[in-house]
Amino acid sequence: MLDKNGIAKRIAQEIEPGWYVNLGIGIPTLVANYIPEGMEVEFQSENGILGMGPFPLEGDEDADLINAGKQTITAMPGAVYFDSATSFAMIRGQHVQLTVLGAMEVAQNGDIANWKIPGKMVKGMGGAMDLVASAENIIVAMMHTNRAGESKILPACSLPLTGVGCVKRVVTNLAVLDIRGGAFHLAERAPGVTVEEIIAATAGELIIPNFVPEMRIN
Amino acid sequence: MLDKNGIAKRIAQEIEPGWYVNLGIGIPTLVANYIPEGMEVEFQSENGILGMGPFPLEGDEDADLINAGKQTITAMPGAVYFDSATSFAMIRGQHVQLTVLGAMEVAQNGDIANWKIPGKMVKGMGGAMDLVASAENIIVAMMHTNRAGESKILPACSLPLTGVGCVKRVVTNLAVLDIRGGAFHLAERAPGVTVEEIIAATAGELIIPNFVPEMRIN
Amino acid sequence: MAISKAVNGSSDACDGVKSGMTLMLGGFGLCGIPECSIGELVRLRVNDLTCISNNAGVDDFGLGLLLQQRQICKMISSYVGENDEFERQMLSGELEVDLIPQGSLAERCRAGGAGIPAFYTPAGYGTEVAEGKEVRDFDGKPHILESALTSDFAFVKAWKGDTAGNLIYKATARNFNPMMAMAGKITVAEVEELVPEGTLNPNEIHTPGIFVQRIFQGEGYEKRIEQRTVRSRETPSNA
Amino acid sequence: MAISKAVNGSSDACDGVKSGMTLMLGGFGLCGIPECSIGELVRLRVNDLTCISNNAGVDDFGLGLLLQQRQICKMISSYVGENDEFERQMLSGELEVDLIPQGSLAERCRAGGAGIPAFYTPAGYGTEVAEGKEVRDFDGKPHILESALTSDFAFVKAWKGDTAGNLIYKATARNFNPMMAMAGKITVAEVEELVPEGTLNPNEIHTPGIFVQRIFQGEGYEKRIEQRTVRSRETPSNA
Repeated sequence: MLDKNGIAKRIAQEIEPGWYVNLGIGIPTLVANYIPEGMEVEFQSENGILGMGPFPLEGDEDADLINAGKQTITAMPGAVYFDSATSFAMIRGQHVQLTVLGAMEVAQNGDIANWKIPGKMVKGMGGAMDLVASAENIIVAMMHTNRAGESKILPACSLPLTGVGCVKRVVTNLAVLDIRGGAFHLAERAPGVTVEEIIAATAGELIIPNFVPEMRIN
Repeated sequence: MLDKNGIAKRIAQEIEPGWYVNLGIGIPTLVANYIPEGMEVEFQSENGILGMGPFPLEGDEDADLINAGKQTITAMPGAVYFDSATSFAMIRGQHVQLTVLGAMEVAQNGDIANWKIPGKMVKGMGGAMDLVASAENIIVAMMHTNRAGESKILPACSLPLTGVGCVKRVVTNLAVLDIRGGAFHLAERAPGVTVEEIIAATAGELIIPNFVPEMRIN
Repeated sequence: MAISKAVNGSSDACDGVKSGMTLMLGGFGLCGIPECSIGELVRLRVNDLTCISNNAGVDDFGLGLLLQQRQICKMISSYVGENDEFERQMLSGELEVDLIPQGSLAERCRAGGAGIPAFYTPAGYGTEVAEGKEVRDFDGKPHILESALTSDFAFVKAWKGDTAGNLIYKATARNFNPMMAMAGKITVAEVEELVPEGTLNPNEIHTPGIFVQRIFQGEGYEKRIEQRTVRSRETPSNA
Repeated sequence: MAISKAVNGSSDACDGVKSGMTLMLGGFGLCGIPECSIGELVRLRVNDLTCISNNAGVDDFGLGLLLQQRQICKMISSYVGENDEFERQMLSGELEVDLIPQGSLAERCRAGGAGIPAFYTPAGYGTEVAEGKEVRDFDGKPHILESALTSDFAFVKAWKGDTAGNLIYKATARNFNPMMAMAGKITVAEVEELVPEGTLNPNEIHTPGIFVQRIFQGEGYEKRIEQRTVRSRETPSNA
């Protein structure tokens, strides 16, 4: 089973040289830590920076330089700042090659819900609706089940949607799942996790090939 | 009768402190020459400058600094450069208080034609259609008649329109005309010009008050 | 000569703000918010405000200060976490909230300033956000029609500004400020440093002065950090 | 690390340009035009091109060079005066011309780059430009629906650029370049000075490198002036 850093490590393997990548809040943010040194990749944060770098050294924090999670960050060489309209022009205009974001629920038709629990929690969608409606390549990073042990990999979302039919791949603590043809396809098992455990934790329709390889996490 | 500089001088009197003004090619460009020293007015040129200054001194021309008429210019203190989308955001968003432009024809309903003579001359509308569709306050600067002596102040435009019902005031070599209620209203005579001469040169419906003052041009 | 927009301070800058008005306020989280103008709005005790702002501050800073005083009746935002008082007022129905995708919010403000009454975007299609909105396919993909936003006043914060109203923002404190500056009927800019016209390089200005009606140099900026994340100086990291 | 977009020169930069393609070319008049890329397009002898450019150059410079060689079959522009060969080809029917209000042209390019398929504008209502287009009233004022423009290649010219593709334009040579950079499937930027990543101030960049696929340092810029207007050094003027 993977921890959050393990999920981030696995997702980092999906990233190709030359890609601009938008990382959401939470697990997705950790992905930046596992990009090989020297690989040409730039991270976009929708509040207005391309070329986001690591957290600043103690004492170097700048209140004017944050990411979309409101964390203090740094800028890499070649970075650029811009306004929110330009930022979403990049996103909506499909100039960003990969979006990684968290979710409360993912459905087998590719729907995603991650912004609202009616009557209980309403934080807002932030940039997530623009991201999922626009990106060609969306990976969801999340735990396979919620704290009550219920599956978040569902036949249909029960919560208000963030986007429809947009998620292509889900990486969880248990598995890599691809979404196509209205079903989840089990692509990889997390180290030490059995197919049976994944089946037990998955509520949506899950198609299992004859051989399910174990993830390779360095 | 006014010459082109006279028309520009008269229009300059219309400009109030604190206004941003867009001046078209030709006679309108001359208006900038007659703004009182120290008056807070800024000229916008739609190719991307606010705070346009006079022509450069000989030898100071910069190919990268021109106005919408492709003339070399200078920038005043407080000037700013921007792209064409931002420039027309200013215009369309009605942040510019006055537009002065030339015309081939003006009609008594406020229509204007200034971009095309079918089969003969097609230079294009440039920014004129955006300007006349957006501006609250449009003054046309032109000669009252064409080279053949025919009136350009008409019951209806014969040429393809640039904009509909948008012109509020026309300043010509002969007169100042206001447009309201579907007619031209004679507001001022050019120095030495009689009401009869203006009537003779005007094809559109012209309403003449009992007293028509002569323009005061300093 | 350039049109001077300089006023003495937040009090003059906020002259004319009335209860019931719609205000835009720049900033993302607490980054790039118009601290001094918000302070003045608290002092003015204006209420029934509709505030358009990406976020709603935290409980005791930013727009949270106006929420504490119950001065806001409606928020138009994209993300309002990090604020318990906000969540309480919203869930209890005291506060009306219109949540909008962040990119649509930015573009709607820009459209308001640019004289574009409406545009199509794919964001929000198939969700609550699309309810009651026109849907149209372009290239086989469904989009929804979103309308322009404008405001009676827009309050923005820049790093440097000149008396002609030209603004330069710093780093990610730019965020929503440029679009809101465009969309305010009266735009008030507060800056950390106000310089005479002609001091800023005209090639480096982010917001042209034409969009700004009043400008003043703010005082006592706190510039609070929401999530102070750092690397230890001892452990090297390639993160 | 940043993604390098640097290529050796105009030949590499134009690799893949084919006859029949749609191209965008930045510039206003002869100001800020991609001189080196235009030269390469002439050398490549590609034809049946649809060119989106505010103007069409003059007879012997800028896009006029492509018109001379009959490489262009269609122009999408706002103003095409100053070019006799252009007018001849247009009036004879050899060249198809789509004239668009300048603001609509700029906004349509931006929309193409920003993933906005269509928007409403008042420009052109009641004129030839509105023929065949949807008309809708907003706040009692009629607007027409305009669609986004994109291109196979966009050629832009900047003053300085870095290897990450970030661009800074100079003065009014900016004009259409930033929007066209956004709207090209492949955007080629030529710059007067190409510097290593990290050299430009990230706060002063006009076009973020994400919009640029290839960048090179141009050579032999002529930067021709269309209307050389000057004041005499002897006669003082307040003009």
